[in-house]
Amino acid sequence: MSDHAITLLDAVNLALARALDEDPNVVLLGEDIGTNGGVFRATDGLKARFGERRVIDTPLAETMIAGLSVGMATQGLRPVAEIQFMGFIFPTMEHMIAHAARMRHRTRGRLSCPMVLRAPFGGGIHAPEHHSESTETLLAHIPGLRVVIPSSPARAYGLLLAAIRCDDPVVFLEPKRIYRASKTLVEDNGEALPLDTCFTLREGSDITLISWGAMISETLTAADRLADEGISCEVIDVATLNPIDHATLVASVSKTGRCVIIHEAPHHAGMGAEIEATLSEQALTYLQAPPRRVTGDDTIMPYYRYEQLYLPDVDDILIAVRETMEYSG
Amino acid sequence: MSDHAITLLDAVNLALARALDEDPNVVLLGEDIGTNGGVFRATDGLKARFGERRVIDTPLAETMIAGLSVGMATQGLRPVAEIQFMGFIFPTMEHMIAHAARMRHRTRGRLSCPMVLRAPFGGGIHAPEHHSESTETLLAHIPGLRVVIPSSPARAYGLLLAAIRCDDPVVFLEPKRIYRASKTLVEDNGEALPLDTCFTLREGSDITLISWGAMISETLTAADRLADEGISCEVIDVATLNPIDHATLVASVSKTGRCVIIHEAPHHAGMGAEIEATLSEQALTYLQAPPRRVTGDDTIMPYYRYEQLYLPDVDDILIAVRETMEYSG
Amino acid sequence: MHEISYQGEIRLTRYLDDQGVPLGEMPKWACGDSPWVTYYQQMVLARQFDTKAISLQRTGQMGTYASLLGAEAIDVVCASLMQPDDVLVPYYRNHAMQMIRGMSLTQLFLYWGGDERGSATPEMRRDLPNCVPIATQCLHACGVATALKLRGEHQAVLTMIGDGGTSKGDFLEAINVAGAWQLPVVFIINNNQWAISVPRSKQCIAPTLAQKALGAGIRGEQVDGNDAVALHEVVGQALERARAGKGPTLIEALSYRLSDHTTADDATRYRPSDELKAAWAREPVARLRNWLHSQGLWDEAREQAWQAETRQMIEDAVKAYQAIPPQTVDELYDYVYAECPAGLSEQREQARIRQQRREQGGTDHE
Amino acid sequence: MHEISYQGEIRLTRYLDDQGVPLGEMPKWACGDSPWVTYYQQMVLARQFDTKAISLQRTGQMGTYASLLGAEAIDVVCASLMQPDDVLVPYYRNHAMQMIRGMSLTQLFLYWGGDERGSATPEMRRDLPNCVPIATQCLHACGVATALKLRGEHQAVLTMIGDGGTSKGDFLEAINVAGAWQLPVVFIINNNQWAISVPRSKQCIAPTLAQKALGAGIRGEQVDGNDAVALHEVVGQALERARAGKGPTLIEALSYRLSDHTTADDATRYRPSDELKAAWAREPVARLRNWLHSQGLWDEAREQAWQAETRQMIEDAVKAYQAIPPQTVDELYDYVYAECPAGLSEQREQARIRQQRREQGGTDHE
Ligand SMILES: Cc1ncc(C[n+]2csc(CCOP(=O)(O)OP(=O)(O)O)c2C)c(N)n1
Ligand SMILES: Cc1ncc(C[n+]2csc(CCOP(=O)(O)OP(=O)(O)O)c2C)c(N)n1
Ligand SMILES: [Mg+2]
Ligand SMILES: [Mg+2]
Repeated sequence: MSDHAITLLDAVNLALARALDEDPNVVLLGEDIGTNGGVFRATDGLKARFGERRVIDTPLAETMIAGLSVGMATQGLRPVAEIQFMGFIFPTMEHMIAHAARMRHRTRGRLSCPMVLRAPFGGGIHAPEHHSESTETLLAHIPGLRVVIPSSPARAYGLLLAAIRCDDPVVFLEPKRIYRASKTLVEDNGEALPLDTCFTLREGSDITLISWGAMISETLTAADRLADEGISCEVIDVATLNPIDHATLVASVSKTGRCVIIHEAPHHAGMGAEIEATLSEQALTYLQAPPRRVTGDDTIMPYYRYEQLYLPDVDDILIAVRETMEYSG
Repeated sequence: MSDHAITLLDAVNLALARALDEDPNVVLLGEDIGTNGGVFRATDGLKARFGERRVIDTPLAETMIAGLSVGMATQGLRPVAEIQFMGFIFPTMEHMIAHAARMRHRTRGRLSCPMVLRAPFGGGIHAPEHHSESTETLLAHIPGLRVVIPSSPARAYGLLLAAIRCDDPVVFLEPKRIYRASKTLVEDNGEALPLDTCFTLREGSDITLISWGAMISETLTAADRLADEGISCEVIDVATLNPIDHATLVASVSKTGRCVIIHEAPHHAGMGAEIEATLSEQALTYLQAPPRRVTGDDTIMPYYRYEQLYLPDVDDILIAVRETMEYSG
Repeated sequence: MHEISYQGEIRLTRYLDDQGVPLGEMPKWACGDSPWVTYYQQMVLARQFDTKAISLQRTGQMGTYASLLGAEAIDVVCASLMQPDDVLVPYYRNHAMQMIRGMSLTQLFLYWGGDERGSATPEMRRDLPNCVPIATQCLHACGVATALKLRGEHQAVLTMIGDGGTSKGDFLEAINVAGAWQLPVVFIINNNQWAISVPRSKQCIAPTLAQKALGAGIRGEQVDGNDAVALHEVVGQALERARAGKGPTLIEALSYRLSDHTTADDATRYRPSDELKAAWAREPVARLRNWLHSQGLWDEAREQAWQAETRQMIEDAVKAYQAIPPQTVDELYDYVYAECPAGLSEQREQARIRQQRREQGGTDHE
Repeated sequence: MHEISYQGEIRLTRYLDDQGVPLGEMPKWACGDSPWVTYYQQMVLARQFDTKAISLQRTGQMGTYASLLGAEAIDVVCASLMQPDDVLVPYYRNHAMQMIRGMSLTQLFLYWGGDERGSATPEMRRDLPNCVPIATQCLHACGVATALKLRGEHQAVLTMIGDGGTSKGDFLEAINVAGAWQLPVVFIINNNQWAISVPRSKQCIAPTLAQKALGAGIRGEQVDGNDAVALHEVVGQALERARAGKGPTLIEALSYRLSDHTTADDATRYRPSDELKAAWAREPVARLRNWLHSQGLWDEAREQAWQAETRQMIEDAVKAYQAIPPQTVDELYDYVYAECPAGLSEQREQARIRQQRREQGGTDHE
């Protein structure tokens, strides 16, 4: 029972341990997750504690990891698979899209696929090429999958428990830039968080800032700075990209009349577009200014020496908010 | 030199033949594209005419098809690979995203990847499961790839030639529901169409209908019916989903003040969202009604007996347009 | 300086020649009528089902269908040797296996009639539904086998794949992990010599497909897939090894696709007709019948009776299939997630309205 | 009835024992100083480069780096046997190959310093850039080889992969198509016994990785990857076969990863220290030096001189690397497409403005 201050990474570890402990059907698998505890140490100590039948090092093949998980899940196990970096998630897509997402539907509920595919994602840690991408939209577009992204230790704990207990396949993306960014108190009470609700992190009246994952940090910092300037920001962590809780977002923007959406992934056809589109459909008359997206550009994620040129920062948010506040038809 | 009326499928065949003829670096590869001429006959007769070194039947492995194409393209060939159905495109994604899309960027132009990945897509032909999906958004979100979709024989011919001659990797998606839907005159004049421009198929003043691929048929039919009702529709075929020609779309909607976007792919985080989002950013003050999306629902594409329950139809467009026209604040 | 660090070999098993004449003295276990007569009856049923399915497709009563013509022995022997609590992970050409595993003929028609409910019934137990994306089923089979192994259960998993499918990474990754983890799984390659229009020789230069097992370090062998007796021995031993925790086996069953690839295909475009003719002379049903005849275990009267009986079963199944009312529009939404999310519920509501509108003749009649 | 339908074997080649003492009479082609002295010199250079790269990383002057410690012989022999117009399709641990193929040390530092220009220079000819996604390079190599073959050119393609990578479908699909199409490609497995923390034994139950070639129907063999003489023979023959149109070869080079996986890894978490110690006793650089010494082809004086010379080369390269000005923000946009599309040009414009803002200290100073 841990209730000391822990990092997001610790919280992932804690939730995995809790899940392994409470349900014998939970099995972890992935590359280097055993003795090594994962390249980020998300599974540190779990093999020692739960044994190599519950915490399984696989051969090096992501298609295989996904395909095995699908097969295991049909037989009532709850596999939690780790993909070492989101940049290596693509070989899993046929299994995630053609099988995991459809097992329940294709068999009209005879079988299901309660698996979790975990992967660290995003830039900012000076990693080699292919280790810093954000492609959450590719998975969020797929009916039958859930896509969940935590942005704090407590939400990592509660959402990961929810994902593992969920009877649907869940892609759980961990913002590695904030894996160790800060420590907060997390009670290991086994309580899951809902998978269908945005988290309103701060209430405000002038503008709604919508984000998820690591960019929540910059968003909150920007909100602080803007408060000093007299701009009251409502900050919402979307957290579940599919299915998404549009109601909370629409209600907030209907109230504030303005919004900026912040994400690291490329702009074009990213998740920000879905949110803006829904706002324009459902809150058009409330919009006092065009909605804005602060996102990565439609270019390749640079090698690490230049990744700051790609990543949105606090200033980008400040500027977008100020311009939105100053907008007049 | 053919200038008789041909189908979209014939036009694909014609463009492939033209490309093989004019450039010895063009090579076709894929499953069953040789003697069999492809399961839809898109490559019919090409092996006989150009030989088995130019029209190559591969072993059955999509990852391999994509990976081979990347390697071939780096050495100056222009591989045109066929994926038999878009439902089987997922194994290509690691190569398309991590390699094809980046070869030029990663090598700062030393190498490039001028390949085309062709695949028939969409529902409506009573095909078995996994043969009717529309996942164009997954590819359109990737910087470095081009995604091109024709909606008529002439555009199939001109856009496919452009795709093959283009120095970037292009995903060319063929709307198989209209492969043989109608015949029109196509002159085999070797003229490519631009890859950066929407096609305005019909000018109008009341509302803009935006679509691509097979749904262009329903959209044009709806526009006809609406004309009878006195509603003047501008109809735009987006054709190039990435990079997209937002300027034409924004200009049109700024003029008409209303829009409906029609696509077969699921609603959530589909390409319709990107277009609506951009319109709300750039044409907000012109919007006289909320933009609308007429799309597939966020469910699994049904098996063929029920696919009509999934596919948007003319009535869906009519209703959306009428409601949009009737909208008042 | 050179030394040999590894040697491996592949064995081929056959008992009956092309006409069903024993190639030598038959082993003791092959004597008597069991299981051969039952095998034969199932194979006839499978072939009749196939004929009917094709005719339903041709007359617009069913969608694209993948014929199993020529694979009757493989399917029937494999499924018959499985125990109820073994798990089948089929590909799209395993109708006879599914039949024997408990799926009714009606369900089979339903699936091929483009209806998800065809994969829904409890008779299918924990068996997986048909797998259409090539080779992916092999990894699912390994996942199922992992589940069994982790739970300490002693069942086997059996999965099948075509010759073409052996070129795809999923299959190769699957046999590798099956070896690494010594999983209780039996992989059957239905080497019917063609992957749609691509001949076996273009998939792989190796003389056998079974030798892919050597690369994965698992047991691999070839068997005459038109010879029910040989199949019985080879598949039976593999299933027993799997159940006994002795690891996986890869079996290449040599057969021939006597039909088009599916009803959407036209094999005359690419396949020499003499090759097809030669293959008919080796086909599994007549071969087994000849052997049974020669042993006095089957005769023309029994043949006639059984043909009539199966015909009736199939007619009944077709009627039952045709009587099944269509799915409601709700069923398109209710199984996407364990619980229907808010946004999808709204879409379902709209879909219901749309469906009513369509039934009433569309928007113009509003 | 059983018959053997296939037999295959794998051969292991070694000439020098762990200490560099010939295991028997050396073949004629091994006599003399060429190419052995050059090989040795390159191996020393590679090791010095490696040491410097790690120290640059440790002092924050370079990013995560994958050490080649222990793979010097494999890299140096392979690259040296390639002709300029052969094509190299490297993975992420082939710095010495790239060096010999023409990349300057400065460029290598640039790449590992997180700068795309490290893959940009004309000295790299048509060689592919480093491949990070495991095993994908094997398919690219087959694509390159297909291009050569279609054009009737007689070069070879060489690609390398780790032991772990042999479990991934891309590798297995690649060796299969290389066989089916008889491509002029040589696959080298750098079997350094570990894939990060996963030991070779957990990847595959087969006793050799070379036998994966048997599954694909291509030639496969093992070679002592710490023995430059054995490598010279085996790799040289494979390259010649490829150039002569005699098809692909898979070579498993047995080595040991003497370093952590990368500078981001800590192998003491998972690897027994005695295993590492034992591996040092077999390492390739000392082994070749001992053999050269024993033949009088190398001595302490030459050693000292060469060590000093390489140290200087590397210091110069580091200085040149550090003097390279950063990329402009434009370079993030200019190579995504052959021509920058309209939307991206706008983003580039905004990025320029942002960059100016940042250089001026951010938004608060506006
Ligand atoms: C991943 C994937 N690619 C392509 C297809 C289309 N396709 C269906 S069956 C088939 C040929 C399969 O041949 P083989 O593996 O020999 O099995 P057979 O049908 O002959 O039993 C192809 C290419 C598919 N279903 N899945
Ligand atoms: C597709 C993919 N999955 C995972 C990784 C992360 N990763 C990088 S190196 C490595 C281990 C590779 O081991 P091996 O193939 O033996 O090569 P070695 O590094 O030992 O030379 C892993 C898992 C990756 N780069 N690509
Ligand atoms: Mg076949
Ligand atoms: Mg290794």
